[in-house]
Amino acid sequence: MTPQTITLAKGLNHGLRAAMEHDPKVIVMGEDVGKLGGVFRITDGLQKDFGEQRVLDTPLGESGIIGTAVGLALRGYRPVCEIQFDGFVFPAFDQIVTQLARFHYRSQGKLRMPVVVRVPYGGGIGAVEHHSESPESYFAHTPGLKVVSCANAVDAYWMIQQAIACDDPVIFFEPKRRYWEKASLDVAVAPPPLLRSRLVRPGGPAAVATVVAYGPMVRTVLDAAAVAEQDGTQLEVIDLRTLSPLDLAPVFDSVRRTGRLICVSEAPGEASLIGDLAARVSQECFYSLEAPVLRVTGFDTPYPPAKCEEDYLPDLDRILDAVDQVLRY
Amino acid sequence: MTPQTITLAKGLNHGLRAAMEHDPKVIVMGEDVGKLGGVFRITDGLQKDFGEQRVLDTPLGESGIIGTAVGLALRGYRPVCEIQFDGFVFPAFDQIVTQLARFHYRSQGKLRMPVVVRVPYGGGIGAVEHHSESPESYFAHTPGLKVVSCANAVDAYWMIQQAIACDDPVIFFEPKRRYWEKASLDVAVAPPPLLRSRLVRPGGPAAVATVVAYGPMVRTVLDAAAVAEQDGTQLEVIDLRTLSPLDLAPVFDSVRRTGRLICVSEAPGEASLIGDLAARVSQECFYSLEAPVLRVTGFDTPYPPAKCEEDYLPDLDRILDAVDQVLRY
Amino acid sequence: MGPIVGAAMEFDGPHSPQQVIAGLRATSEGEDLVQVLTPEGQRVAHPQFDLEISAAEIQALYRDMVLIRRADREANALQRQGQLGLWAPLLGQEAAQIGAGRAMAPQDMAFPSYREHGVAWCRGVDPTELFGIFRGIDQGSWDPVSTGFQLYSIVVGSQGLHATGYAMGQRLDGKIGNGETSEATICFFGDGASSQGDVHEAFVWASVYDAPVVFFCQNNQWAISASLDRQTRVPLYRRARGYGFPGIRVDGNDVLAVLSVTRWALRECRTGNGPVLIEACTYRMDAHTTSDDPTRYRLADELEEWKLKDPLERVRVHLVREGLAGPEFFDGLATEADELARRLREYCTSMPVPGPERIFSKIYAEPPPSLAAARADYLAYHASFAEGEH
Amino acid sequence: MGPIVGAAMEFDGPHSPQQVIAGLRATSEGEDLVQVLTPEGQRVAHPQFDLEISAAEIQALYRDMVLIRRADREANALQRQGQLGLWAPLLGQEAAQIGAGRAMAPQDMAFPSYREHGVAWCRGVDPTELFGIFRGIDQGSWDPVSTGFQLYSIVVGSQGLHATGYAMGQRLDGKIGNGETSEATICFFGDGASSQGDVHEAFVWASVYDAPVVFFCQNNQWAISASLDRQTRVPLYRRARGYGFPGIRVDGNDVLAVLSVTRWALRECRTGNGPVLIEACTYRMDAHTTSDDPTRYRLADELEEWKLKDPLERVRVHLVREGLAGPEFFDGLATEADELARRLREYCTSMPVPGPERIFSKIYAEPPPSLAAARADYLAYHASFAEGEH
Ligand SMILES: Cc1ncc(C[n+]2csc(CCOP(=O)(O)OP(=O)(O)O)c2C)c(N)n1
Ligand SMILES: Cc1ncc(C[n+]2csc(CCOP(=O)(O)OP(=O)(O)O)c2C)c(N)n1
Ligand SMILES: [Mg+2]
Ligand SMILES: [Mg+2]
Repeated sequence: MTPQTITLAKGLNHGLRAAMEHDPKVIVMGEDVGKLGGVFRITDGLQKDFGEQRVLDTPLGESGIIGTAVGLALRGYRPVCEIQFDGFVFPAFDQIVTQLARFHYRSQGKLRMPVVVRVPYGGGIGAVEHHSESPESYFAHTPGLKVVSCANAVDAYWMIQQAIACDDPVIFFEPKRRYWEKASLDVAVAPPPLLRSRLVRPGGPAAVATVVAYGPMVRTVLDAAAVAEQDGTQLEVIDLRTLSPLDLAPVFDSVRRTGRLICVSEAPGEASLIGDLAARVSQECFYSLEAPVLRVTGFDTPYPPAKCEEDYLPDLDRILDAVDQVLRY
Repeated sequence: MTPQTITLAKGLNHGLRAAMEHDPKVIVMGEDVGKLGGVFRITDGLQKDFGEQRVLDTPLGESGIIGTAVGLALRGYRPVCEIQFDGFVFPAFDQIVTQLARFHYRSQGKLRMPVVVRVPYGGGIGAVEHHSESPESYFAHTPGLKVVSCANAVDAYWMIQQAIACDDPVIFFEPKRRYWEKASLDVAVAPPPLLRSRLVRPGGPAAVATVVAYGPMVRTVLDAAAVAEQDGTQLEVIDLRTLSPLDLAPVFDSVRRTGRLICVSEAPGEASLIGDLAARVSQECFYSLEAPVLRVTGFDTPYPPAKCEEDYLPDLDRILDAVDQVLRY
Repeated sequence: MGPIVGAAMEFDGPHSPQQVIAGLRATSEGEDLVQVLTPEGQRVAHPQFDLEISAAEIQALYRDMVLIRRADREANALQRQGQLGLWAPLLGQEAAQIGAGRAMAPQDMAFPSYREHGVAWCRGVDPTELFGIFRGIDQGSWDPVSTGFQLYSIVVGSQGLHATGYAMGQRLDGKIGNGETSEATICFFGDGASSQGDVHEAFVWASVYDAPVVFFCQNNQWAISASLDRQTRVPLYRRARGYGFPGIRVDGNDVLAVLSVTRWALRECRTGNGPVLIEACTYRMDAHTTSDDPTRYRLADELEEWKLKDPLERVRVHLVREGLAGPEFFDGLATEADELARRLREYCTSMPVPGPERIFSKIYAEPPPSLAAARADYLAYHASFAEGEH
Repeated sequence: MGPIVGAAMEFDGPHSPQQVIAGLRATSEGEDLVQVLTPEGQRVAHPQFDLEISAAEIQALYRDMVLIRRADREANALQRQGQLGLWAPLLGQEAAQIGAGRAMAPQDMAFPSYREHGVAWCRGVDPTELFGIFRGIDQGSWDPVSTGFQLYSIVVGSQGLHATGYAMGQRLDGKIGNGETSEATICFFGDGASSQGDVHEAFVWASVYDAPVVFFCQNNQWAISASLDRQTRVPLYRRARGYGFPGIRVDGNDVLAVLSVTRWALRECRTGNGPVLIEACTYRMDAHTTSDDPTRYRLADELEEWKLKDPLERVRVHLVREGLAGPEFFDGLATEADELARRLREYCTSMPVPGPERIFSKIYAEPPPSLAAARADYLAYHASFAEGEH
């Protein structure tokens, strides 16, 4: 097959389709995922092709969605649940944190929870309250879950399939503002494993700083790196991909070479996974760091009204400003 | 009045009583808080003295407790909600994170949410699943909330009153394994403000490392510091008291003197508030740190069965081991 | 299968999903629906909910509905023109909202979801005050205290508990059982919301604490693309009985019936007999929001059917046929509606853009110093662009 | 106030909290309660739930109840002796649990809360297998798949949705409507749990997906210190009707009635007529758990009253009076109970203590390397003590 150029949304859609074709136990469930194909059309056409028994339009209740998915998993199914928007994952928080994350441990391996919870997340789409949240740290702080985020169409296609194939619960964060960004997908090229970070922009020997990001911010960081290069500054960029557990080996490796690290995330920085990451790098690369690890994040404030989001979200300027800062050390 | 020796549990009980006497709008609500006085007897005697209109035994549902408290706050009340155990705060997570934390911002100051959510937390009491959790980081990661934890009877008495007097929502973490530890309370001595960390063991010029802890771990750290002193190692100990926002000035100050920091917390370290703290100190004290910031935390695993909790919980040995490690740099 | 008989059992069928769906369809017009004005504009008697009402009062209700429909259509158009980021249309639900809103006394409190523009209107919240949310400049700009109309609530079902808590407070304050000066609360939510755990807990708390709250469910037949059978097998008003309080079903497109039933329900609450559940059967005639495309999930036929039950048209016909209003009334109203639309359009294009300081504004009643520091840092950084530092 | 009359309203009072509480008390013995064996040991006829049952079968049910009560008392004593960290007594609820457990077919699945020791017994889960949880060495050691009995669920109400999802799976698998080989699910929860949002969502999902699940509510009158009126105004079985499925109330201290009603309910589910709600009225005769002190919140009188309705005694009287069992049966059973108690005591004191590696065990089906590293680090640290490094 020749490579196709597809959007991140279509990458997910094709990935879901492939997973459903591959395994009849895979079912899709959530609000409006059937006829409508989801508010973002990620499940477009799936109910038509796989039927109402495999693509379930559920009642309106997130706890109900996750709680019944747990039951279906106990029955041998592999549910893929859609949470319509990031801000609506909280009614399901109890079922995710105290149940989904715990069954395997509670039963000491006798039960498995191959459940994927898809969460379109992040801001930048001009939405009303509760539609632009970045709740990934809540889940990264929860043992028993795996938490990942794709940043481009190719990863979207593969990672959703890998998440579904995984016998553990995976919280799958989708950068909704990137749904319509395109990439060339060649299905003949094997993907890296799910729980791996990736160096997406090697800086070579000239690299003076490492920048780590995930999900929606990867694009922003790559753009910043391109601008920095024009100014003669080489940055090395790592896409985390897995948010819990973190895969830090590539980060340590890069920081040992560049001596500087900037971590970028939309979410508030306080008690965040980015804070933990910065702490671990500060510890692990103590003698290599030539400057403190800087973080460029959302503020420790509620996500603001849409007309303020440009100011809220880390952007090219704030990232380049942080680059300037670390280089001043 | 002469100082009294009281337990942490009684400190809370007296503090609640004082707050209820002081302001008729203060009401107490939760499961079993009335006749029973709460499973830990923190609200003992309050219903008897203030009546069923001010101490409400609620139906069994944490979302209902917090959601109706929000409504009562809109009506001018100051509800103090008890969550029976840490592990049962999750059904209320949506109401806390998307509602309680947001009303003030949403209304741009037109509405206030003077609600206190009391959460007995942490392990070490030999309990069954869901009764030994340390969920504080979830709340510290949530803008709009204030998160505090008391570590002794005196703070318990004052902090609960300060939290109730505060016009913002406060998540109040109570170290349940310390409920029965005593201290001498002199009500004539004015307390520090609510949102302040405190140097609870100054190390003097000989101090070689700073140790930061909060809630149940403060006692453990103080014990460790006493042992270390016998071995000739002076430690400086800070009780965070406020978990969000963090009050780091005393920490920076101490670390600039000692050059070393160890952070101690029962909770899993991944994406935790302690990670963020370590990152911020690593950044702020970059040139003062003679060793990387080390963290002694619970593991990134579900809280284990009670017979394993001694191995799970940070203890004297693990703290002293970390002291040895930082001193080796 | 008919009802199951058994001394100890409560069940009135039907059982199979097919029957159930048929049952639902049937009951949206069935006998158990309170109606006092037919779709054809005919007044009909009702044993309990008859309503004495003057021509002027009917005119006023009609005026409310015409104006709020016009505001709604204008807002929808403004969204299409890029002036609003989003709009959640109320089209078709005017009678449910105006009837309920006008049943409220000044001292009552309403807890809306995100579509209650008609109730807002009745509470004196100008449509322009709703625009901030949909333009993305605020999250609700009106004063909930002086209007007795809380801010919109977007997390579906969450407001049920707030309303219940507020009503518990009304009772604690001794504000019920004092005749017409008593207070009550009314909570608006949708058919979809009925499935949320929070709505159940609201029913439990309200019944256990005898809270003076009317749960007003606008069953507009859809929750985005989910038809009613995704939420229930049987009509929603029947839920109430399982908690020991009355549930009642009203033709939500009959503004007189809604007014009468809601007045009764609020009065029940005022006298201490709360809570009460009202299911107002209506129809969402437009998309869920301007982002939605209903052609993907429902047939045009359905809309055509509901057009015959339009909430405005039946009142117009009634006013004309009974000679309760003449052309000057209708002409005047048309002018007033045009004027309103013009005012909204103008306002919308002149709305202020918040600056970066808005991000840090009023997060806490007692803001911690760390926040002030973050604010100062960011504003300095921001200003450095203006100064051309970057 | 009597029932409110109105064509469009569903409500059967009573209204004031006083009346409500009186109502609740009254209905726990009222006409609507299915009973086929009185507290005095008399068989009574029932139009729908009569049960043909042999002497041997009654003996077997009695044996189950005697043995599980003995196990329960022994466990309680073991807790007092420090051998268990906690125990949640089932005393008084034997009939509800044995009746329901014995109604299940081998292919059915049970979702318990934390007190279903009697159901566990019926599913072949030995009491010793429950001890791990209460001694703090595991979180449920039995095999949920081979026993058809899921692990205990401590977060109140959470298991309702798991049961519903599992039952949805049974339907998706085509396992209903095939006669006696069909499958069904049964979910146990308490009166307190009925207030949780998750239980409501379970009712919604189960009814919308026609899930073959029996919701079995053991109303033991208390949720720790909260009496039933903290959760509801009216009997809980009435909730079901509001979702369009049958709700039925059974004397939970009458093992025959529970067996009969639960069999019927499971059969309804097997044939595709699920879900069904059963409220079994019973009484928690002991403390909530060994940590609880019920004297703080309830009067001794209440217990005395319920002792007259003891679930075991009525069967014993029946067996004796009707000559269905002789002294050798009762003597044999007493010996068997003693033997069981001895075995439990012995087992308890010989239970293994988990090592530190247990902390890291089986968190993921596919454990990430970081976890293995953390485990290795900690075990090395731990071993260093043994080696006297510290
Ligand atoms: C907790 C939550 N989940 C999902 C959504 C997304 N959402 C917004 S409106 C809606 C449907 C609501 O339906 P209904 O309650 O019938 O109200 P209607 O929109 O018809 O007025 C959904 C699913 C939300 N806002 N909140
Ligand atoms: C979500 C949650 N909240 C609180 C608790 C603490 N708790 C344990 S049992 C219980 C009462 C349960 O009552 P009920 O459902 O009637 O069951 P019973 O104990 O009477 O069998 C409570 C409040 C819990 N386990 N889970
Ligand atoms: Mg609707
Ligand atoms: Mg109970």
